[in-house]
Amino acid sequence: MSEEQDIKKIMHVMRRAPHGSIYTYEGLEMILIMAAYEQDLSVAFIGDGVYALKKDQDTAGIGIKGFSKTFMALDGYDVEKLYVDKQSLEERGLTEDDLVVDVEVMDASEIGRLMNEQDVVIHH
Amino acid sequence: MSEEQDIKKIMHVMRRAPHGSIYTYEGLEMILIMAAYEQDLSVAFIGDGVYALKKDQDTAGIGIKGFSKTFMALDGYDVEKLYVDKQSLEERGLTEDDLVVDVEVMDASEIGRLMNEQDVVIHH
Amino acid sequence: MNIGILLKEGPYNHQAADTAFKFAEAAIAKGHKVDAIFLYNDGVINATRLGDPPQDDRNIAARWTELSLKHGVEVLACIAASKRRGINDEVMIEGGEITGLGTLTDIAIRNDRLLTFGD
Amino acid sequence: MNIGILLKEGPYNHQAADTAFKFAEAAIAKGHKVDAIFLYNDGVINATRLGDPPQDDRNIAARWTELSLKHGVEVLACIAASKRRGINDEVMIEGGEITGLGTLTDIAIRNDRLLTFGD
Amino acid sequence: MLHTINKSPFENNTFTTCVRFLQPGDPVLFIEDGVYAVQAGNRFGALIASVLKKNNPVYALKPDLDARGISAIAEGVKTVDYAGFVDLVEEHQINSWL
Amino acid sequence: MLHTINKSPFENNTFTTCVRFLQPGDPVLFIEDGVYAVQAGNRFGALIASVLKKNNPVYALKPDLDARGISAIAEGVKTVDYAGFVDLVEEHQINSWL
Repeated sequence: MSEEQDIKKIMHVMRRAPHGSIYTYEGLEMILIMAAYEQDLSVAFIGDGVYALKKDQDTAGIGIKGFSKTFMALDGYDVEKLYVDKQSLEERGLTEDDLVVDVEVMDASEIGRLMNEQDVVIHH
Repeated sequence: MSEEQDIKKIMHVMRRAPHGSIYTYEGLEMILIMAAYEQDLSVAFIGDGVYALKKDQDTAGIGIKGFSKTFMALDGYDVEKLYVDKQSLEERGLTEDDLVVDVEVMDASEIGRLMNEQDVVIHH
Repeated sequence: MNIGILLKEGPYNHQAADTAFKFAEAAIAKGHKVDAIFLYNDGVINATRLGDPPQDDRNIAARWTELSLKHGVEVLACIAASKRRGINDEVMIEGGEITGLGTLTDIAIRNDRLLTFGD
Repeated sequence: MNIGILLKEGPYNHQAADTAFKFAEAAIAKGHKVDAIFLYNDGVINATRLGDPPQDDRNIAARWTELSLKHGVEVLACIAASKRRGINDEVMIEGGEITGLGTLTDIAIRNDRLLTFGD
Repeated sequence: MLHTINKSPFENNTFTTCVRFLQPGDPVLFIEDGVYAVQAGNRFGALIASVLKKNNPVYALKPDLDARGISAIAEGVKTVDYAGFVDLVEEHQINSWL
Repeated sequence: MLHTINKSPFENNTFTTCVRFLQPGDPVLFIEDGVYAVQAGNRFGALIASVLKKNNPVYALKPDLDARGISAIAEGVKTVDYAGFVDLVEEHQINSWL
């Protein structure tokens, strides 16, 4: 009982495009560590954050290590709640097929409702 | 003659609001040093950059040293070409009377033409 | 109320470090416990003791040391983020410490609130 | 063509340092002279030799040292910006140097181009 | 849940994005460069009014308003100091939009 | 004068601001996160087309496009590598919008 009370709902919100800044990458490093703590983790992709999941990223030319494939590893860490904002995806001319992992595409109001239930929300 | 050829046209473009980041303040420090080198300096205020000139800034509460009054010192350094983008000012509900220094309020196309004549343009 | 703070930008370049400090100060003044300030991304640059700001400016590193020594706030810099940016024990401020992201997770779990300040 | 570069963000946190390096490398390969890289704002953090990035990542500090030693590019950190952020001679990379904004002015005057990279 | 916004809405979309996710009744607090959103008479007045109308209280951090020389603010927006910010955090979980 | 833009137009106004100051004939080069502006089929297509129509050549840095998985780009936009970026800087004075 008290153990269950100790489980916190923590949402990470990815909001930046990859590579232009390190926020998404270091955010992903944070998620991978937190995943070991058996909390109730989720990750929301909003705005330019959806670009982090874009298929076919090849960073060889810019000399920076790519990390889009690391999102595929989240499943193995039991981080399965990946939410993508529908409008952000559509505005950018992307569909679910363009993304490297399976996600739940949701309306902002629905993601907003889930956000509201969190104990901790961290924007990256 | 050859001395005159050495004079470079250098434009500093202020684009950020003050205090939220240091760019405008460190940009101003750069302008004050460059002013001693007798180049053809100008400063353009575009977008949130116009906020740097807003009167009545009182930074005591945020614990950061204010610097809006330093713009008044530019005149003493012979930096007299201060251009403000008309649309940026109007969009923010400001008029020339709201600014700490005398500036030339200009259309974007006019500032763009002046930009185009520069040897060096530095955005802050 | 027990409070953790995540600070994601370095000192002076963004207001984040200032707002985080002002918030922590106000929370302590109201009798709340500020448990820890965790430095991440460029935030780790807050942890260098080599900073030497102008005399008439605030000294942000000294603020963190004060929070640590006077109010028991843990000031913690993420090791991975620190390594990228040249922050290590050699340059660490008094009262500051290098640690891992697991510690941030503990901070998120054990406090009533986790606030983020950044760009 | 003689080129000066103004770099306004620190390593890793923004792509600016990477783009500046890639540009400098390409310019040198084409036979242009990259005269100097001037570090300003958080850009001065590029000048610390204490960085220790993961083995499988690029080492940005080493890139600046290479440009300096191998290609004669001056790597210069603004003293006022450096002091705010804890960069000094103690931690300076090989081939790097602390200097003033007057030097940037000289760079702007003596080169055909001054490029800015930042956030 | 308290939403904080620290970016100027003129240069960056954080405010407009946040509004899409806002649940009825949740307060919004503008801090740092975010406070430019609440300056009276600017073009974000309609968005501020629509947020207030959905029963979302809107606050702005007074020290940040003062630092930017903003004295006239949009109708219905309340100001708080750092102590008031702490009180809001005590009443609500927090969501800091960066 | 060559104008470079390094911000995503979806989150930040740099591109739309730059366009207001652009003189006819001046080239625009998108780099870093700026390259999202030229992805085919997004809502900035009309603005890109209007820039091209005013005889402003539009370029995007290919390594940055590749890094972001963008293969289809708006009609009329040319790509360059870092060497091509250097060539553009040789031909023009530069104005780096940050």
